[in-house]
Amino acid sequence: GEAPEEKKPAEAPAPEAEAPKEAPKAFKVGFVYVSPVGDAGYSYAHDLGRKAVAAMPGVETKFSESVPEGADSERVIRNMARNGFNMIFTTSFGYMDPTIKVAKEFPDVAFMHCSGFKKSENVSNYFGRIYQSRYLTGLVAGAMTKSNKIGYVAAFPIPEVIRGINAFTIGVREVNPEAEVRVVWTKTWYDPALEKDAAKSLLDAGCDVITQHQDSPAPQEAAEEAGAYAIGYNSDMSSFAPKANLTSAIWNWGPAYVKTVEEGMNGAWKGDQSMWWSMADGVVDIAPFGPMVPEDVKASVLAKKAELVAGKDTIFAGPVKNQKGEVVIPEGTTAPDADLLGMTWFVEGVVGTTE
Amino acid sequence: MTEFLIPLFAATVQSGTPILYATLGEMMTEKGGVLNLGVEGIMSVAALAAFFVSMSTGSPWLGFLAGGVAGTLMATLHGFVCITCLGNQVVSGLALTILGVGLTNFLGVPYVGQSAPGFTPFDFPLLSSIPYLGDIFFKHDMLVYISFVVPFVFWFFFRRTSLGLHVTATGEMPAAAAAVGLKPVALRYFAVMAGGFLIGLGGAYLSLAYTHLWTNGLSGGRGWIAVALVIFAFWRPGRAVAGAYLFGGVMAFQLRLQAMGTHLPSSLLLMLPYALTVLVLILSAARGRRTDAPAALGTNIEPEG
Amino acid sequence: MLKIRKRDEPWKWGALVIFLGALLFSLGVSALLLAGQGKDALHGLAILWQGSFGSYWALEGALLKAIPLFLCSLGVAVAFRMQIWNIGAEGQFALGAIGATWMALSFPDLPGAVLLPLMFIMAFILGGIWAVIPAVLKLRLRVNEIISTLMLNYIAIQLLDYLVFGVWKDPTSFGFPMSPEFSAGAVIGGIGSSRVHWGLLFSIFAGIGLWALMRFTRVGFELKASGEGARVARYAKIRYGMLVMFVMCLSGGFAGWAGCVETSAVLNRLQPSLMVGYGYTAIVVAWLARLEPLNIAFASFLLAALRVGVENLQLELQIPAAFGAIMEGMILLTVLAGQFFLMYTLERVKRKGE
Amino acid sequence: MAELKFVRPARVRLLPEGTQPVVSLKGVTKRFGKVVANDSITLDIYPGRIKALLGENGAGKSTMMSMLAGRYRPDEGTIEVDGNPVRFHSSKDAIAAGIGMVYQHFMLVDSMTVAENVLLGQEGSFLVKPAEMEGRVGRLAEEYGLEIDPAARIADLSMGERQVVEILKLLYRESRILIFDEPTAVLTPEETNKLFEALWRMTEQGKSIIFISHKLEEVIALADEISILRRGKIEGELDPNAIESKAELASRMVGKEVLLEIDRQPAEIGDPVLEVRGLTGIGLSDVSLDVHKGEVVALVGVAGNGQKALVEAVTGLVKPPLDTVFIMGQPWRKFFAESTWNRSMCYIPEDRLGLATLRNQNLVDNLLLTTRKGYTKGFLLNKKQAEKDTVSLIEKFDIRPGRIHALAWQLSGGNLQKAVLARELFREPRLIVAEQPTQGLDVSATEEVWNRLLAARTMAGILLVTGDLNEALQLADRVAVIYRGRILGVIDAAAPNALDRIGPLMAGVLDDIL
Ligand SMILES: Nc1ncnc2c1ncn2[C@@H]1O[C@H](COP(=O)(O)OP(=O)(O)OP(=O)(O)O)[C@@H](O)[C@H]1O
Ligand SMILES: Nc1ncnc2c1ncn2[C@@H]1O[C@H](COP(=O)(O)OP(=O)(O)OP(=O)(O)O)[C@@H](O)[C@H]1O
Ligand SMILES: [Mg+2]
Ligand SMILES: [Mg+2]
Repeated sequence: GEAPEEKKPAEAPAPEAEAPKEAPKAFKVGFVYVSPVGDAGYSYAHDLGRKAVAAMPGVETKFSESVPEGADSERVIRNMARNGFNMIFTTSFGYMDPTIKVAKEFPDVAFMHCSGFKKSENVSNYFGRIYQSRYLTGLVAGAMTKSNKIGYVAAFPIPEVIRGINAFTIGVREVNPEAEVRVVWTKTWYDPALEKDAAKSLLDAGCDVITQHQDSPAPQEAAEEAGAYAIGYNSDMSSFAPKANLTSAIWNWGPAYVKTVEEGMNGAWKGDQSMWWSMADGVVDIAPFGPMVPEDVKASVLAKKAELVAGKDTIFAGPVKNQKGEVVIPEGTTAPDADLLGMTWFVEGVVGTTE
Repeated sequence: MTEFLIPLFAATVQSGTPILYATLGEMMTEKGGVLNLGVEGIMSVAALAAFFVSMSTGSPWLGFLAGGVAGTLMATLHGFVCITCLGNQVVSGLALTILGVGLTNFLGVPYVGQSAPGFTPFDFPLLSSIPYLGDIFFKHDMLVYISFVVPFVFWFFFRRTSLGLHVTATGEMPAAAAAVGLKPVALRYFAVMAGGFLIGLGGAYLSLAYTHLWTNGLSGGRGWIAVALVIFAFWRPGRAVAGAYLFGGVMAFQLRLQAMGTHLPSSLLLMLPYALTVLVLILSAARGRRTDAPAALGTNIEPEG
Repeated sequence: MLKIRKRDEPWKWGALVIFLGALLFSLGVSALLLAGQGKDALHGLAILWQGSFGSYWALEGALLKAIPLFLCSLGVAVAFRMQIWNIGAEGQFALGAIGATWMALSFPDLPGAVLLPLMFIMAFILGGIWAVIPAVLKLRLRVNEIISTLMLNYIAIQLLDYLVFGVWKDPTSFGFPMSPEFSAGAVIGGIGSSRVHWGLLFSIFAGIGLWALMRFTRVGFELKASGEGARVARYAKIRYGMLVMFVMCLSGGFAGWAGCVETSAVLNRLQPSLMVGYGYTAIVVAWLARLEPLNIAFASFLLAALRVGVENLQLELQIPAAFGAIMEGMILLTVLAGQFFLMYTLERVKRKGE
Repeated sequence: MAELKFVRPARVRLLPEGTQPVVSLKGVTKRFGKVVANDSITLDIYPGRIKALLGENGAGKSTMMSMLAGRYRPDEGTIEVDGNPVRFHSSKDAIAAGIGMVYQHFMLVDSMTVAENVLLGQEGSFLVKPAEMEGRVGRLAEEYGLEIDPAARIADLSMGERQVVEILKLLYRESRILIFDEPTAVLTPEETNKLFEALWRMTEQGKSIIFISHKLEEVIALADEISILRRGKIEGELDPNAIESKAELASRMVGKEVLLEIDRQPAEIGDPVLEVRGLTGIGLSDVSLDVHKGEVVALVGVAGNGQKALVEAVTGLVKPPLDTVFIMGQPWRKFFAESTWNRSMCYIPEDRLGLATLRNQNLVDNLLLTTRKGYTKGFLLNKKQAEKDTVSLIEKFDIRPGRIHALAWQLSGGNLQKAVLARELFREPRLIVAEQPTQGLDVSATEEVWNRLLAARTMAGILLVTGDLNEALQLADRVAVIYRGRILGVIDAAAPNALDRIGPLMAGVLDDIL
């Protein structure tokens, strides 16, 4: 609904036959979202990236929102490919198989799949190392907690979420080895009331900092009402809980999307790649700190951030122990990306189960 | 133990409240003989209407009312299709859910993330200082307190007012109501609209008290639970309270169990509220015999010559 | 003055006329909504048509989407015929998918000719069991089936989650919740070079089978008779309890088959995104089609086509996805309201002495 | 043969010259689609008198009265109350005009109490108090000498009690014109007598009564004037004093000669087809009863004394204790386990539309309901053959309308009963259990049903459960009287004092104890 009006020719795709005669054809980029863009969450963050792309000259963008993963997404993606889109971003994990399938039928179209692990001739996958932001927010949380209990309202027990919880916990324990992170799974991406309840249950259990992985700002609100602190996700959530919000782990897809589309336009785009963009690429970040965060905390977190921006990522550097206290990442090694991508265990300091 | 239980029960009351409003609303509708499966859609639209009015007028009370009115309007649509046009009640309700959720997502986009004045918890004078009970029941927002009264009003309405008797008669045997000069069609509209109002209040609770922010998908399946709980409650308000709190309580309980650090898989925990609802139903159905379903529930009134 | 009069016989072409009228009405309102959004309404409708029926691709997409809807609706309809309110097709669908996956993962090396039947059988059994539970609860403990089937839906989805997040998680999926990809023998292939798979043929046969069962067999008759109530059934010495179990099993089995077809032919593995609400939509389809198998085929295709068309509309005009839901809701409500004219007419009455 | 008599308190009152009618129908016509249910009816109702309305099934009696009661609106013609034309838009208007009706099928809300039903729509205030309502209704009942517990739920009441509730509804509304549509069809003789007394009391207070019944002796005993309706038209008004016999009344009603005497030749008695031996439990105590091929055994008693339980046990709806019921010589369990569709037992229940037939299905499906096993080949059902048989049964039993695709609910009561009978006799039963087989049927239909049942004796034994003693005496060889779950006596119907002995037994009075 809020999408800016696109340039007019977008309305009706010109039949292939007439195309060469007309003005240089725009480079068409399609985006497929799993939820409505209006949700201020995950898809919204991608759509901000799309808008940055739409502002490029000679580029035309379109999106489909609320596309269920599975069979429906396959049809939507294929429909885009058939309608002459040059590059298609499929932004949810469940689009992985459909993207690969459709890509096989349309070798001339460039596909970018987000958050999965498969790739092919004309499919590259990408994601952002949001865990870096999580780690930084963990540093903040660890410094701010007094009860040494921090609540994490978690969505689904998938590696992406687990990795975030682990990085966050590592951050917390780095500044506060006594603190623990309690996890409540809601098995939802978006159910504000339930997520608020989950946050409350954590607050009742004694947590005084709440963070979350869902799109809704409801947990922030719960923290605000309880006089506790909160750390947001996806975008800067401070407006929802001005007194509680310490900072947020945020996505910033614009720069990377613009760069990728540029590559696509000048023929430099390559398939079969895996990109895991980091803070150095500007894709992930943390939002400005709330006023309650002391200067020294800010300073030390920003120092860590500077390291990350410079490309120095030692978050999962050994020794890292699991919940049972067994060393999983030995001293002197850093977990390879493949391990991080498939992470299904919690680090020490997390209270909860990955099942 | 009380550290765990009191917040749990307090949370139970809160998460049970929207379900309670909706359950009573659906019960009101069904007492008049009309099945309304559109609760989910009505709640969504009402939540948006409540939010919008509260935001634009600055008055949460007006918002609350607007939620009820929006619920009434949606329910009236259902009434028109089923009562006047004799359409199938099941399909009409399902269609209403599709329409309602669609409308909400469509119209609500501009307000996502905005906040509106809502209701906040306060300690109810005197009562909140009762040990235990005060903490459980009397440290909530105004809408929760109102929800304590509604079941009594509901019960009183059906037992102690003539209009309540008329609605009951319409739900049981419209022909009998017509034979004594009542207007079953009008009474059914009344039940559907009044029920819609209550369901709408449940929706308003979500956007004005549960959260103060607008986001899509607020009803999150609670409408369906309400439909199920009416059957669970055997069409009696007392049992509706029990059902709504049971469901809300188990939901709150499993979240708390996780927060305490249990090792049970979350899938199994999330099954709990649903499994327990069936279990309690089995236990109570095995004992009681009367179910009190309105005899004419789901059947339309055919016009006579 | 106008008077409502019941028709002596239902209006013969009424259903069609009303359906078209309702469609026209809803399209009109949708066009207004589009215009309200600042879009070219007529162009929008053209795109909708194009996306629903206007091309081979569109028809193919609609057909594919109609298959699970059709099977689920058949299942729902057979239970509704007997006035057993099974609204648990969603859960039974999930159990069918689980059953199929179970076989596919247990015997990956079997050839398709053996494995696929196994999968279908297990899908039917598990879907059936999931539906027989409420039947038993209803018969033995008088638990209302609406509530038990509804609750079992939620439980089924959690069960599916539990499996794909746990024991069946693909070790190569980097921890993502999905089963390993099925072996070639467990996948229902496409018909020729098209994307329409053999599940279509299976559905057609299943539909014909059910239609024949309801129409030509004694069980079909007993089912219809029992639909008038358990008392009549007892009077006629129909074994009501057995029949309820049989019907629920059949009902759940069909939904289970839908789950099997969808997992095997479309996803090629079990994953949570399988659940998109076909079981609920099936209730609407079944009722709209008045529980008749042939009508169900049409209704599922039309609804699927509408949904596919709306996707096209959304992409071309960049309108919110919710627009489709609004259209669907409106069409359903107007069709329903129009049913009035199937059974009744308005006639002008002249009164003497007026 | 013994005839039932109603003791009439006063002679027929003559209508004083110049009395104005309270209600008049002037040229009233009502159509349902193509059916003309009422065809320019003109009729006057006078105060303080009982008018009986007679007519065959489907003649249009209920329709006419429903218009008076405001339920239907006339297509043509006018209704005048006290000489003023009125138009009723709903029952409310009719009630306001002082017209009240007790419908053929009671219009009571089962889940509500007597008081709530009586006061429904007349509570008087928005707030109601159950105790106060019950008090009001209790006083009203007392005033008219009617016995009822105002706090009882309708669902727990007998038919007679429900009738009382309906009457109280009218009395409470101070109706001047009370319409009773076949009020006695579901009543026992005792309850009927009570009803008549109440009706006479009401006329004494100046109320007008319209009384519809198919039982001619009741009409003769009760009415001050009689109107006959045939095919929607008023055929004539009769003076009850001038009526010589029931037969005359019947022939005026039907429009042709009616015998009213059924010719009951004794049939050859064969082997026992039903033996009940010391059945105890399910509400019965030590019930023993035999029915042989070729005989009719009537089971009579005031409703609610165990007839239902016995019938359900015999017909397989309820499981009786072991070794108490034998059908065609076989123990119950064995019989029902091996029971075939034909040459077996058949049951003609009281509830024709709800139990014996499929309300929304056509005649073919209704034939198949109990005969389906006879049309089964493998899994398949031979519908073609069933259709053929339906056609011939329709012809043989003269069931109207004569279309096989007519739905059960569209049939009139008499035709529906004929259809049930046709189907059940088609099964060539060896044992027939017939429950109130002529309830609500007009004289000619009743006669036909009786004849069919008697004819069936050549192949079967018949257990006839009835509340109508006249019917029992007309058909039965032996009459068993049931009281509080016990059979108090079995009386030979041909015995001269049969009727005098049955009455006391029904009330639980045993001769031999006396
Ligand atoms: N919110 C509530 N909390 C606690 N008790 C309640 C609540 N609402 C109603 N009740 C109690 O429940 C009773 C109503 O319950 P129920 O629905 O079983 O009544 P009923 O069956 O309609 O009436 P009756 O008991 O007369 O048959 C009331 O007596 C009231 O005291
Ligand atoms: N609601 C209706 N719709 C269509 N036809 C009707 C309706 N009610 C009655 N009829 C028809 O009108 C005619 C008169 O019916 P009515 O019920 O008045 O007869 P009746 O004299 O009361 O018969 P009975 O003695 O069997 O009660 C019948 O042919 C009947 O089939
Ligand atoms: Mg009670
Ligand atoms: Mg009648």
